[in-house]
Formats: sequence, C-alpha cells, structure tokens
Amino acid sequence: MTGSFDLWKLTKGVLFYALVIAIVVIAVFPFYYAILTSFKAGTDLFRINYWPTSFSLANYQSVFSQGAFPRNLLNSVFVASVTVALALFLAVTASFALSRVRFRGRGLLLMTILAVSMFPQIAVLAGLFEVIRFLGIYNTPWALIFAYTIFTLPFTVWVLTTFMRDLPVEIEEAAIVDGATPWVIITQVFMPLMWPALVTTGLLAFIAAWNEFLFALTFTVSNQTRTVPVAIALLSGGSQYEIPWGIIMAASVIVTVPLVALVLIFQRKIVSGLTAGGVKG
Amino acid sequence: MTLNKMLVAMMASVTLVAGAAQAAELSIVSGDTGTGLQFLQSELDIFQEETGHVVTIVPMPSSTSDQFGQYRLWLAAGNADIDVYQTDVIWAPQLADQFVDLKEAFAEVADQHFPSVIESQTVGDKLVAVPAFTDAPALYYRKDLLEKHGKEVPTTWTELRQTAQEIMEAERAEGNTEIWGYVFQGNAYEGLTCNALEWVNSFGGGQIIEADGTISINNEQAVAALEEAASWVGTIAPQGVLAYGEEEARGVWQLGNAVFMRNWPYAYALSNGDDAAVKGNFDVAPLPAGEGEGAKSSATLGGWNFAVSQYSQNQEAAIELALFLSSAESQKRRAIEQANLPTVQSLYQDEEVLAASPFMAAWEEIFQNAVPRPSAPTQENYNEVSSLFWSAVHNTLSGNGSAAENLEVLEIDLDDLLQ
Amino acid sequence: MAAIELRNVKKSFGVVNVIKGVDLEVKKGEFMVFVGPSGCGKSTLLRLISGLEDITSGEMLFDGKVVNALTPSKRGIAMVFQSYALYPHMTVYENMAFGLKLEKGHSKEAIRQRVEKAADMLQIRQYLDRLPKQLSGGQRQRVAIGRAITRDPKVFLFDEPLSNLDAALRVATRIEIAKLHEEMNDVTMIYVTHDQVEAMTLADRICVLRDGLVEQVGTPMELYERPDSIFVAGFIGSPKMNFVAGEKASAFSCSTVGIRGEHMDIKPDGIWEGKVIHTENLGADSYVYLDMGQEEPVVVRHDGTTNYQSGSLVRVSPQEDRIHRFNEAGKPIR
Amino acid sequence: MTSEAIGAPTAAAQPRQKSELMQQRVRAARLFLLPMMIALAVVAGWPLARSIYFSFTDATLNDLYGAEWIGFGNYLQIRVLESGRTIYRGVLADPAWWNAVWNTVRFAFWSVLWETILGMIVALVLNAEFKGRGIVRAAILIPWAIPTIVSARMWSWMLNDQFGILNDLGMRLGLLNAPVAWTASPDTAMLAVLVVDIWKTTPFMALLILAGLQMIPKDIYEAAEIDGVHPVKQFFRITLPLVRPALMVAIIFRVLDALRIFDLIYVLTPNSAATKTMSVISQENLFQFNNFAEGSAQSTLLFLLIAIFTILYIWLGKVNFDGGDR
Repeated sequence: MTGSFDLWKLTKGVLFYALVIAIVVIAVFPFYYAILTSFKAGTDLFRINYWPTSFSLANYQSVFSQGAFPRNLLNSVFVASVTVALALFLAVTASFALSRVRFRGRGLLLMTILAVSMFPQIAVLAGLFEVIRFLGIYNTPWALIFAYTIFTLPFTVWVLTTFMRDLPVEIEEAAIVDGATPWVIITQVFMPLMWPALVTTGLLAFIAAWNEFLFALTFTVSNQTRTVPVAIALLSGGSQYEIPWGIIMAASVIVTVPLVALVLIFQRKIVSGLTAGGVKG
Repeated sequence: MTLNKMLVAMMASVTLVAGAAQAAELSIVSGDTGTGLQFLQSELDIFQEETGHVVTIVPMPSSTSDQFGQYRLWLAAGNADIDVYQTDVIWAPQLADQFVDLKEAFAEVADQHFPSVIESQTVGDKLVAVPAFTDAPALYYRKDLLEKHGKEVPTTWTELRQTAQEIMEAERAEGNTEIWGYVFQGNAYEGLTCNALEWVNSFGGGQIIEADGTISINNEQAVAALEEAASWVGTIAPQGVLAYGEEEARGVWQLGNAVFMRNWPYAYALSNGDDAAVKGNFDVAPLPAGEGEGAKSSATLGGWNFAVSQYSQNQEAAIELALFLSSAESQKRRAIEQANLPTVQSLYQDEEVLAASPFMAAWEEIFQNAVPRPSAPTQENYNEVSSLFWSAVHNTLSGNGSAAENLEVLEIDLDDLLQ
Repeated sequence: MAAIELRNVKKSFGVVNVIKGVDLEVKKGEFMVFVGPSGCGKSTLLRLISGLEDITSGEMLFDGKVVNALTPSKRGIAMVFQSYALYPHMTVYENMAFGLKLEKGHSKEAIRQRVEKAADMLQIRQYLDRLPKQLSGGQRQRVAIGRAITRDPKVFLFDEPLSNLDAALRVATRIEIAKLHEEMNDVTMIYVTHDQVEAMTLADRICVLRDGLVEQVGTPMELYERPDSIFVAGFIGSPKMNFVAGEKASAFSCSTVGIRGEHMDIKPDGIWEGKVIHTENLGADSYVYLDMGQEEPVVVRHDGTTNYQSGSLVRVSPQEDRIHRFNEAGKPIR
Repeated sequence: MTSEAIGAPTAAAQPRQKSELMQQRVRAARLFLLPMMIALAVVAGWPLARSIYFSFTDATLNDLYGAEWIGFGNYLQIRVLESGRTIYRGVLADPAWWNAVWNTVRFAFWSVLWETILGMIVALVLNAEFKGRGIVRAAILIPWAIPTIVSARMWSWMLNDQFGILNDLGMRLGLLNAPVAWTASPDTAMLAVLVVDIWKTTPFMALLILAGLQMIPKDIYEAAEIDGVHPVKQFFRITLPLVRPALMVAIIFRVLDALRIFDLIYVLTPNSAATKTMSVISQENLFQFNNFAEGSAQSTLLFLLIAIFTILYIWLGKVNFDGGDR
C-alpha cells in the first residue's frame, strides 16, 4: 500500500474484491441455502426464503437419532484418513521413482496407472465385489480403503510426479553428496518442499473418499460400518416417497463442516515460498 | 451391536449348515423409511420371541433404483449374507431365478389376500415373494375450491381437465397467480410408467403387455389416452411437471398451488399436517376414467413384498420370517401403526384398522380398480420395458412426436426386446 | 587428502560423447581448476569425480583405489553447487549439519562443534538460525561452502560457485575461497569455472578442457607463458592474446603469431601499423583496439594516459621474446 | 540449464558396471513402485479384466457364472433375416449409445473448458495476497466438499420450476419472465447439468492450479515487474507456461472424470435422453436392465474412447514423461 491516493489502484482494488465476493457468493450460496433449509420443517420446505425465518434444530436432532450417524461420521473419518495416508505414502514413493529415476518403460507405466482411471467406476463394481469377498474384507472399513485406492492412487501419483519433477535437481544432488539415501531424500528433503502439492492432493483425495457413495453402499451392509454419504441416503422421511429434505440438508451441513475446518487448518500449508532461497538460476 | 458381534453373526450365517441350529441368525434387507424400519424391528422382536430366530436389519437407501442395483449385484454374486429381501412389487419377477418358490408355504393363506397382488408376484407357477402391504394412488382434490366454484369431483379425465381449467382460470383472475389445475408425476422414471399405465388402462387401452405376453400398447385407446394427457402439459399442469416426481407434485399441492393431484396414500397424512396450506380442505377419490369402450377408473398397483434368497443358508427360517411378516396379524399392526394398506381383504372391514387410519376406507374402492404393471409377463426385462414405455410417454408429453407415432415405435422396440 | 587419478575416463549420454578419454592426476592438497568454454565437458568431468554421474568407461582412482562404483558420500567428497542448492526448509544450521546427521556416529555436541567451527571460518555464525531465503546471495553461497566444510571432506568440489554473484561479491568470495584453500591445505580442491581470471587467481594447476578432452594441464604461469595450443593461448589471460596471421606471421616463419596486449609497445618505429578503432581507459592503463587487417582487432595494453584518436594510425611492435609462434595445426613452434 | 548439467545415462548405453549410486536408485525405484503396482493390480486389474471379459460373453446378472463366450456379438452383429434383409445389432448399431457418446463428449468438452477458465481465475485470485484469504480458500472448496448425491439433489431442488430459488431469483432480477423447468426440458437439461458440474468441480481445478502457481518462484514476477511487463502479458508469458505441467495433469483427470460422469446425472436427470451419458447408459444396462454383457461392452468402449483421447492428448499436448530426473 502506498500512502498516496491512486485512483487506478483503488479501482483495481474494488474490482478485485468484487470478484472475490462474486466467487464466494456463487460458491457458498447453495450451501447457505442448505443451512437455511436445514432449519425448516414441513411445508416450509417448499417456500422460498432468502433469509432465515425459523430456527429449529429438530432436523439436526433427527440426524443423530436415526441410524448410527455419529458412528458413520467416525467411519468416514477413519476411512478417508487411512485412504489418504495410504495413497500419499504409496504415491510419494512411487512418484519419486517415476519422476527422478530414469528407467525403461516409465512412460508406459505412467499410462498404465492412468488407465486405471479410465474405466467407469460402475463397471468395476462387480469385479471389485468379487475381489473384496475373496480377500474377506467385505463389510469392513478396509473394503472401502482398499476400493478407494482405485481412484485416489492414480490421481495422487500423477500429480505428485508432476510436482516432484519440478523440484531442483541440485537440491537432490546436494543431498546425495551429503550421503542421503532415496528414502531420506524423499522424507527429509522433498516432502517438506512439496507441502503445497501434498496438502492439495491429500485434501482432494480426502474429499473424494469422504464423499464416495457407490462403493460404500455396495461393500458395507451394516449401520456400524457404513460411511456418511450412505447414511445420508439412508435418512428417510415418514414414508417411501417422502424426501426428508430438511434432515438431509442438516446432515450435509454436519458433514461439510469438518471438511471446511480441515481446509482452514491446512490452508496455511498451501502457501508458497518454501522453495524460495534454496536455489538460484 | 458391535462390529465384532456383527462379524461373528455373519460368519455364523455363512458357516452354519441349514437346520443345524434351532435358532437361526437371519438378515433382512430393507429400504424402508425410518419409522418403517422401527416398525420392522418391532415385528422382528415379536418374531424372535415366537421362534427364537434372531434377525438383523440391513437398511438401504430409499432410492429404489439404488436398492434394485444392489440387490441384483448381491444376488448375482450369490451373497449368502442376506436371507430375506424386501422387494418392490415389480422386482421379484425380475429376480425370480434367485428367489425361493414360496407357493407351497403360502398356499394355506393365499386366498386371504387380494388375488391381483398374488398374481403380480407369480412368475409362471412360482410365487417369488409374499406381500407386506400394497399401495395404490388416488386423485387428491381441493374440496374448498370445488365447492367455491360449484364443481363436482371429476370422474373422467375430460371432466378433470375442464374443471381444473375453469377453477385455475377463475382463481388466477382473482390474483392467485401461482395456482395450477393438476399435478402428477411426469418425470421420465418409473412413476411416469405408473401414471401412464393408469391413463391407458382407464381408456380401456390394456396394460402395455398383457398377462399372456401379448404386446398390446399400440392401440387407438392408448393413443387417445396419451393425447389427453399431453393436452394437460402447459395448460392445466405446469411445463415443469415433466420433471416432477412424487415429492415435487406434493410440494406444489401442499403449498395450495394445485386443484388436483395424483399421488400415493403417503401424501394424505402429510397434507393434513399443521403447516400444510391444504389441511382439512382436501379429499381423495379414485382416479378419473377415460372415454370409449372399456373405460374405467384404474390405479397402478404398488406395494412391497418379502422374498427369500436362494443363497440363504437358513432357508426354512427365512421362509418362516417372510410368512410371518406377510401374515394378517403383522399386516394389521402395520396398517394401524404405519398406515400401510393391507393386502388382506378382511382388514378393510376391521374396526381397529379403520379407527387408526380412516382414509383406508376411501382406498378400498380405489383398490378394486388396481392394475399391476406388466412385470410378471416380462420378468427380467421389465425395467427395460418400463424405460421404453416411459420414454415414449415422456416424448409424447413434451411434444416430441405424436402419441400415435411414439406408440408405434414403442411396439416395434418392445417386439425386438421380447421376441 | 586424496590424490585423484583419472585413467582414460569416458562419458557418453546416449550417443553423445561428452568426455572422450581424459587422463588426469590431481595431487593431494592441490587446488585444480577446470576451465574451458561452455560445452567443453568441465562440469560433467567434475560430476564424474563427485560420483553423481557414472563413468562410461575408464577408471577413477582416489588414493590409488578405484572408486568408479562408490557413492559420492563414500568417496568423501563435498560439493558446492552453482545454484547453492541449499535445503530451503532447513535453517542454516540444519543445512550444515544434515550430512553429519546422516553419517551416524556423531554426537549432537560433536556436530554442533563442527558446524560452529565451519561457520566461524566463514563468518556466518550469526545466521545459523535463519532460513536460506532470509540470506543474501553471497551469504547463501558461504552457507553452501560451509555445508561442504562441515563434512570435513577429502575432496572439495566447486561447480562454478561464483557465477550467480555480482562482480564485487565475486571478488570477495574468490578471496575467501583462496583463503580457505590455504587453511585447509591438505584438502584436494577441484574448481570448475569458465572464467579464466578465477582460474588464474585460485589455481595451483589449471586443466584446460576442450570438446571433452584435456587440452593442457599446468600451473597458471605455465599456461600463460607456454600454452600448448592456440586454444589455450587464447583462453588464458586477459585481455585475450592477439593472433596475427598472414604475411605478418610469415615474417616470423610461422602461420600464426600470438602476442599478448601487454607485450606490445606503441612506438613510432613499430613494425606493424594499425588504425585505432577505440580506446578503453581503465585508469592504470588503457587498451587500444587496432584494426590491422586481421579477423579480430588487435588489443594493445598501454600504460599511461595517452589518448589515441579513433581513426588515427599508430605503429606497434611485439616484444620479440614474448612472441608465441604457432604452426598450421595450432601447435606452438618452440 | 546447460547441457552439461542434465541427466543420468539412459539404460540404453552399452552394458557396463553400474555404480553403487545408480544401483541404489534403481533398487529404491523398484521397491517404491512395487507396492503401488500390487495395489493397483489387485484393486483394478482383476475387475477391469472381468468387465472386459464379460463384454464378450452373454452374461446376465441372473446368471453371471454361466456366461458363455460369444465374441463381438455385444459390440456388433450382423444378422441376415429370413426375408433376406440385413440388420445390425449390438452397442455399435444402437442409436441410443451414439446419442450417449455425443452427450458425453459434449458434456466433457464444455464442462472442462469452463472449469479450466474459471478455475484459473479463482486460482489467480487465491494466489493474490489479501485479507481473509484463508476463509475464502475454505469457502471456495465447499462445492467440492458437499457429497455429490446431496449437492445434485440440492440443485434439483433449487432448479425446480415452482419452488426453486433460482427461478425465483431470476424472475426477481428480471432475467426470466416465466419459471423454467430446467431439468425437465430437453433443451435446458444439459445446461442444468453443466452448471451444476461446473459449480461443483471448479474448486478442484482451482486448487490444483493454485498448487501449481505456488510452485512458481516469486522472483520471476519481480523481475517481470521491474521490466515493466504488462500483467496480461505476464500471465501468458510467465504464469501459463510455468503452470502448464500442473494444468495439463489437472485437465487430464478432469476430462477422464467428465467422460465418466455418472452420479450427478443419475440424480439430476436420470432418464432424460438429452443428458444420458455413456456411464449412465452402461449402468442402466448393467444393473437396471438385464443386459449385463451389453453394459460391460459399453464400459469397455468408454474405456477405449478415453484411452484414445488420453493418448491423443498426451501426444498433441506434448505432455512429457521425463525431465526433472538426474
């Protein structure tokens, strides 16, 4: 900020904040509407309001009284965390091999990994079901953790490979000269440098696992093992055709809040400047 | 129940040889709603008391297509973890090969139930599922508005159209700009098959595919029925009705923005809720009849059943459970507590039932006209048949081809599929 | 501490031969500078010695032992990179201690002492808690050097360490490195640069590389006074040695005469005549650029402040005993 | 970087003694890749192979294990009727399939295009320094964080013609003069799906691009600033080329996802021919209809289509697989 009054700068600032506000409003409005709806009940649901008119926590209460929602939340946290940890662990090591060690068939290998992401999820359902039953992990959280690697792993491997490729060669060489093994290079030198990429991919993978529905529905059959998206789908109104709109919205709010908190916690890590000062040229 | 116990229970159900244990552990899968599951649990408690069999409920999302896809997959994989399935009226025939024949076990009590319901669950000579409750839609109408404008409850679709049009126009002239004449389920999905089957059948146009497998849909009466329905869209019904399911229709209705609505019984209690704009101002009647030869009121048969998996390790106990849940006693409790329509005819005269759910009296008449969807003759192809049918109807309603053209193509498609 | 010997070392990347057979001996405690134009293979050669690159063929010996297959850390080398290559997420202290921590068997206290000792040598003790990004370019390079020192290496490798610094810092750091060499006189140092001034000022011996081959190895003065080829003659010394060909060379019975600017005198009876193109006055002395019909202008280093008008004609003479004569193959005639 | 600095030798060089360092690295690479390969082989290999196998059989879900090999019949079969007429059957001769292909491609193109543009804008905004950046960052992620099954239903509610807030808003602002049944009409159904998908997935794109932007050294901009390079030029000359690797990967994964789009359409407009995509039609055949083999064939075709696209993309986009290694 300069002290002098600068019309152009001011206009730019105003335009910039207008853009920020527009982005936030568009992103958040449906969620705001969901919160609004979660406080409504009965015929009110069909009425359009822009501001809160009633404030009832009844929907939130029913979320926790139906089924085993707290348990489902825990399951989701467990499944998503382990999935992300596993995917990042496998992907960080694999992407080191894929980005920094030259060997024959590397391109082909990357393509093969990508190919896993090319098959419609719906089509692998039957085969995956067989594998999971064969492994004896049916109806356990491990079935989901296992199944989720099918979409988290290719993604994390590719993204991390891209980012690791961009890390300066000299830093790695300096570490080699210092006597670091590949494992030490990954864990003590590269990973701290890749926080933005790790946090970002981890976050995206976490959300993907957190929100997955189809596998969760297929591979778990009890309230004790199911995750939140299935639990939301299980929320029901008084009768078959009735959609318990308010309750679903309340559940969605409950489910989304931890993710927002997660982002707020980790967002500091999505900052740059970590590679600054290390190399020049 | 803890996870461990759950696992133990499942292991047990896999490893136990049928009949080896007197008290079996069973699993029943149900996509029923919250209170429905509570009711089911209370029934299971009674069942456990009576037989000693312990039953676990596996709840499923209420989306029927989600349920159906899952059940198919489980059955295809020979999943022995589930013994009894709660099935929609149209499913059991499609999964007939994987369910146990209940005909013999059910023979004793079969004549207590509506024959059309039993018929809908019979594939060839095999009874694939036994009924839990039934369902049939009705015409919801606004008593107050009909009275205000001096109209009778319509008995034919033409009357409905005219009445709806007049009231709608009069109300709009008075400043009630939001009001529509008629709302129904016009989205391209199973609900439209139900609606359109009623139109076609009420015009005497048959039931798409007859019980003997003849494809009957391409006939003049059916064309007339669809033409009538197409004339509603954009006039007495909003254009958006083409995306409506049950809930959207109920939303419009419950806000007081529709004179007529076609819906299932569930909307009855909700429309009488304290915050509903239509509370106390509405009633139900059988759906209108068509015109021409064979015209009558007709209502698509809905409802749920219980089927026993052939992969069950405890088939005997499972059959016992299915029969228990479809028994007159259980249905009576269901009618009282859940307001579900029984399939046992005598219950419609039962005082306790009527005291708890007075509206059921109104449904008895509706039920006389119930028509099953052609799931029994088409068996595993039913879903595809239904999809072809609702697509043809949806096209007609949205002005994409005339009724005659669309039904002609439909006939060819059905012929290709079923030949 | 180690003597390094290269025996017919070759290196190729795919089909490209970068090092085409190098034989070289570096003595214990010697400061050896690799110099040459870019693309000559000097950095590659350094990386072969460091062990960061594999040798395609030939042998590399440290103290008489073949180290072809040894990892850099086992060879006991330390390296300072052109781009500093500090670990950006570690403090200066952590940067310097990293290698020792990995080596195992050093107590925390021992590590601290060694880091501090190195830091004192380079006067960076007050920066130990800072991150690299909080340092200036010169400080970063000192940290990079400090990191190398801490490891107490047998062989110290520099890969163009000054090229990212500005002129003033470059001189200061150069002196620092020279001092370092004096203090650590038992450590063999190999230094890569394309700047012949660095080479001349730092080296015990210089190895001039050209096109993947060693052109000449010798002390700076040897190279200055007795270049083995036109290439070396032209590479060493500033300003560049002048080359005069054609008739003027024939007069000295060679194909090219090489004469340094400082070994030419402007005098009225000079044997060569040239037209002044430009005069650069450096204060202590000045460079006079003359057009003498050669491919490049001839530069004469001239003390004093005489200002020669551009376009005027002057006469110059080479100092006879300072003339380098080259044959057609570019080799000296002695 | 000068040519001297790059690269370890390729394996193609003549056989010779490998140094300990190279051996160590290759060994590590093998060790690092193995768990991932095993995981993928089990979790994806078998199911994929099964699906492809089923597409060449007459499998139905009622009789999965009694499936018989019928070759390419599910893809295309030519039958000569008794009347002498030749008819074509199978997925490749099915107009509904080609309609789905067209829908999918159309959907993928528009959604990814807009997501990339909007994602880039959002990422650039988030990359700037301003107060409340952390909150905005979290807010941006909300659309991505809401489970699809919920957000799809939420939008179908908001898009409803009678009690949908968007129609109400449009009419209040004078953008619409009558409520539109967005998901019902074939003309607007695709638009509705696109809007929801773009809303939902732009955060994904933005976050990946942001991560890419964060890896760009700041001093490059400082240098450009000093040189007086116009911001727009800065973007095209500096930002875009430097963020390209991250962008290319983000786009690949978005396109793969968009081509396989299922849940959103399944909830929003499940049976509208105007939005039925390859995954939706394949799910229908696999689980709703009794055409498991045909559904498998459709999945396999979708897989092939995506594979062809990816190869073209990598080839035309010059996505390189190397660089960065020693």
